[in-house]
Amino acid sequence: MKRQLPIIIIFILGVFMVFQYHIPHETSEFFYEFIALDWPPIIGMFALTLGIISLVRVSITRVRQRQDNWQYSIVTLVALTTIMAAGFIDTRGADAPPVRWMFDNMIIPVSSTMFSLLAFFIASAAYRAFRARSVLATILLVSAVIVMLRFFPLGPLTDPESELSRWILTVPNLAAKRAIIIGVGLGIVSTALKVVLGIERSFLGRD
Amino acid sequence: MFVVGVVWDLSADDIRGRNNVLMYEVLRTPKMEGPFPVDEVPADDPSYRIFASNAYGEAGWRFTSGEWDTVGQVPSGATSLENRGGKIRDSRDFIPDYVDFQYRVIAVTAEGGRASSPTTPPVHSRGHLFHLDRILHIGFPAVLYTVLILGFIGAAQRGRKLYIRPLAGIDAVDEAIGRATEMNRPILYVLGLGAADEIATIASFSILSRVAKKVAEHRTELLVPCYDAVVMSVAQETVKQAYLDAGRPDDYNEDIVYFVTQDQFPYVAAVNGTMLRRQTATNFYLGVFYAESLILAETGSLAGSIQISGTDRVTQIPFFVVACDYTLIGEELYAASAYLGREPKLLGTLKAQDWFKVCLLAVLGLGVVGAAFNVDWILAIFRMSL
Amino acid sequence: MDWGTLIATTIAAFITLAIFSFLYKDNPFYKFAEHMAVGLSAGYWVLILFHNVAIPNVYQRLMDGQWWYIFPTILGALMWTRFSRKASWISRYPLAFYIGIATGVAIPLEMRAKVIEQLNGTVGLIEYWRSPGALFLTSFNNTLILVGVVAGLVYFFFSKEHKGVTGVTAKFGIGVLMIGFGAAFGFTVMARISLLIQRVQFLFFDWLHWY
Amino acid sequence: MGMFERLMALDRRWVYLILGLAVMAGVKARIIIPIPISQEARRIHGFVDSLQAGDAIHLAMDYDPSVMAELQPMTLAFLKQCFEKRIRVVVSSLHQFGPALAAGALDTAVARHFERTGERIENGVDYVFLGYKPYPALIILGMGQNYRIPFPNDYYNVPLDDLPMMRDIKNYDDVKAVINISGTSATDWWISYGNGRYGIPLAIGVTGVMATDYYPYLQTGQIFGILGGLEGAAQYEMLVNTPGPAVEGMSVQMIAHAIIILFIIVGNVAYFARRKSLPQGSGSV
Repeated sequence: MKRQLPIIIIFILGVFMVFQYHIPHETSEFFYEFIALDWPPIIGMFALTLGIISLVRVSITRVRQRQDNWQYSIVTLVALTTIMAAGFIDTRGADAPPVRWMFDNMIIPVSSTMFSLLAFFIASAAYRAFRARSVLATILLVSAVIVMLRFFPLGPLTDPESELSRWILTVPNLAAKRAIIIGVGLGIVSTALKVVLGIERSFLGRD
Repeated sequence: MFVVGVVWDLSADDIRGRNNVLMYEVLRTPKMEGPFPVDEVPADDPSYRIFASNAYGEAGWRFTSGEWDTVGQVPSGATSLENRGGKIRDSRDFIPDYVDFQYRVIAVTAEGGRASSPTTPPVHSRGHLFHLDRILHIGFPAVLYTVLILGFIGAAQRGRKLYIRPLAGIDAVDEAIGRATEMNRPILYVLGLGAADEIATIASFSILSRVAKKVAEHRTELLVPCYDAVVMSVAQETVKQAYLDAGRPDDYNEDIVYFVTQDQFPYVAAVNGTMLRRQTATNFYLGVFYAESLILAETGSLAGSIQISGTDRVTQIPFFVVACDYTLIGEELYAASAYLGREPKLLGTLKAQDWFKVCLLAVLGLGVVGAAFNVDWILAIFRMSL
Repeated sequence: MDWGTLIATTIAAFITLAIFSFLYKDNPFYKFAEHMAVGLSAGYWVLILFHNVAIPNVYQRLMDGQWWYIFPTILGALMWTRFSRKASWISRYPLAFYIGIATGVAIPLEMRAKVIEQLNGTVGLIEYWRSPGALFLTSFNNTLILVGVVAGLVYFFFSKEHKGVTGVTAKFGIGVLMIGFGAAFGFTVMARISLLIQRVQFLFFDWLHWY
Repeated sequence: MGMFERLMALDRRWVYLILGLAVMAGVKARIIIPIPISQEARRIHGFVDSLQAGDAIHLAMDYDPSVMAELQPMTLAFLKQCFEKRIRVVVSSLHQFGPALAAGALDTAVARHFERTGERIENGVDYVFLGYKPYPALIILGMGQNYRIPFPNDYYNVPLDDLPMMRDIKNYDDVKAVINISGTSATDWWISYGNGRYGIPLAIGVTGVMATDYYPYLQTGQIFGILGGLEGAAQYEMLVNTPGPAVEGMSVQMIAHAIIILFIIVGNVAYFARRKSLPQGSGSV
């Protein structure tokens, strides 16, 4: 009941969905359309609230126990309540003007700037860490520099028609990525198969 | 559901030749117009037919042979289109049973030129229970793969020895631990930003177990800063067990594995601080990594540590390769953990994957022969409409 | 420019600079901006889930008399048993429902897109040889791709030691992989710089109006 | 300490400063450099260009603010092309922080179109914004059966059946193609699930980090075009004749790339010079 039944449910649904792909019958289409594709977003909505609830719980604990940097957890909680209040007062929800305002002027600057820090980190790493320390690292660096040179009008080397960087992208890069994609694909399928067959069950938690 | 796969060869001017094909249009005859309400269908016109059933409602449709319906357009480079339809009588995508359809494909060029293919032989529409092409091309390989996985996991569980080749990064582990002992400096092990149920993290746990055991034997200091609370508790168990196995349970203390914070950049800042202050001799980065891979590897290389990294996030591999001494690329991370941990599930999967790849290579070889020498029956295998 | 916009862009600019200050070192401004963003985005997510899922997909459907939507709702609500130590096993049911469907659809479709189609495409490369008007250079490149794919697959082959023919092939394979990683690296540089350019464009043009 | 040691020991903040100043100077200078257009971008543009007014296309905007710098210019250039050709657009956003960005991009594109031509583009007639639902993979499959399964209402909570534009749009069969602009693995799902199960023609606009990974799908025909990062955005801006932030950014990219290549070279020269000067086998480099 605690463990066996969920695994049986996964098995039945998983096998059904695999067969459904191969047997396009009306009845199987009906189940596919009106249950398999219709219900999960609703379950997802509840599942996703878990993360938010635990964020609130962690923040509150931090403030209560006066852990390191507990003051910042207050900032998190205040921000959370403010935007939720703004969104729930207005019937437009996430599209309410104050919510859009906070999104445009507070969420966007933080997340886009946070990622732009990486420009500095990559420059610093280029200077201090990217070394041709082995044959493989050298191949990688040479290929990277050629690709980076595509911005410069350096004659035949970077000419758009016979560009060397384009050759790298569409020949060796394609081959490399295809080998990786096939591996990733087999990995995804094998994990999914193990889940459906009940071999892999760590996601159900321990007990 | 009605599905007709229309498959064609690329136009001589698509991608090659003058390279000016913009798209392909797929046409179908007889042209179907409708749906009309049943009482509006003229009784004396034979081109109209009424379809009715209890389950799907009723409607009238007009069929004009010799005229064409456009069933779809696809961009240049494509060589197939699925003409899909349903059995609901009054829906625009209705396709009745027992009608002969013919198709033709038109290549449209940038200059507005239209070149038509010959018309196909008629296709008879009829309900099928099985999608045969899918069963052959997808169902069959999937079943084969399942059998391989089950077989090898079973074999591994029964204790059969399954060979996995040694990996360079793994051989370096012992050496790197030895070096730290000599220099009397600590070892840093970073499990990455993944949750405890991600495969890369699980693989990292079994490598950590091996590293911790060696460390305990050498009596070197180990540091494991964690990003996720669940990962931390699993890592604690792993390290504790490893110290026990090494026969030095007294050397274990709760501060070896510790929680830092669950914010990406502050976490990295803290780990960087540890590297520089403690002058770690060896750094392991094994697990799921995102943008922080670069910052960690750079700082470690600055501090002069030996670095062993591995992740299945392909985008981060270049940074590890150029800044670390050894890198486990993608699946190598899983292989490394199977190699060290001998966990049947992982080992069996890896083996099955290898053998399935052998099958793929064999099929590929067959295809290449077929394509090179124009062997029709082989090429027919590769012409599929899924 | 009106006052409202000025205040808004000034706040955004202040936050931008606060994050940039992390480059010098970790500091309270950075921490403040970061924690604020965590709270705001979590709240925004709640609003999106409530107004874009709970209302249209659940509440309105139930109100319209589509009573059967009570089943997924109950199933979903069982997720919340996670917070009780005793009843948390109940949350496995909705999880099992979702995982069963998601993995079930994944098996054939991933097999198709990532394995079978890739194999098919590789054979297609060789078919090009015989097509009318085939260019020598393209044929050559296509053959190179085929060899690269095979070598790459051999490199990720764990059942055989990299010695002899396997060793040579695997060496070639890792070389091809490295060229691919190099290309990714080059593009990553562009990606990261792009983000910085946009922030500087924001500070100069939108905030300071310094064209 | 020799020159190379001093070079190696340079504080990272100097490197940050050099890059920062270079990018600032580049942005300020606003130089426009010629941009060669790749085949992958031309094919997307050509395909959309060959559609008739009134045809529909699906634009999937699956990205969040952290990568908007690269992707928002693509979206705007693409929307401009569609609005000008009077192609109807179905917009979805399967990233939880995407809807506000998508709504913002639509508002901007509509306003710009009005400024340029005086024509009004109307929500519900010329475009529809569906919004967000969790579990992107299953949503992509759901929309392939019927847009109304996952999205009974649009983002503004109007039932889809009440929108004039959706009257003749049931599922992917009624749109000519899906253009996925994404900074996440949503692209993989569009390929495996959208193209894989429903055979919908698919083109992608992705971040520079992701761009190189999708070339194999281009060769198999699973996708028919790629726009990679800011470069792809700049190419599309050129194709629709509205040079914008992406085109301006390309000259800055050139400067920044020169600096980074220089950093790599100097760093490696210093590394090898120092390694030579150290006794063999000391290994602590």
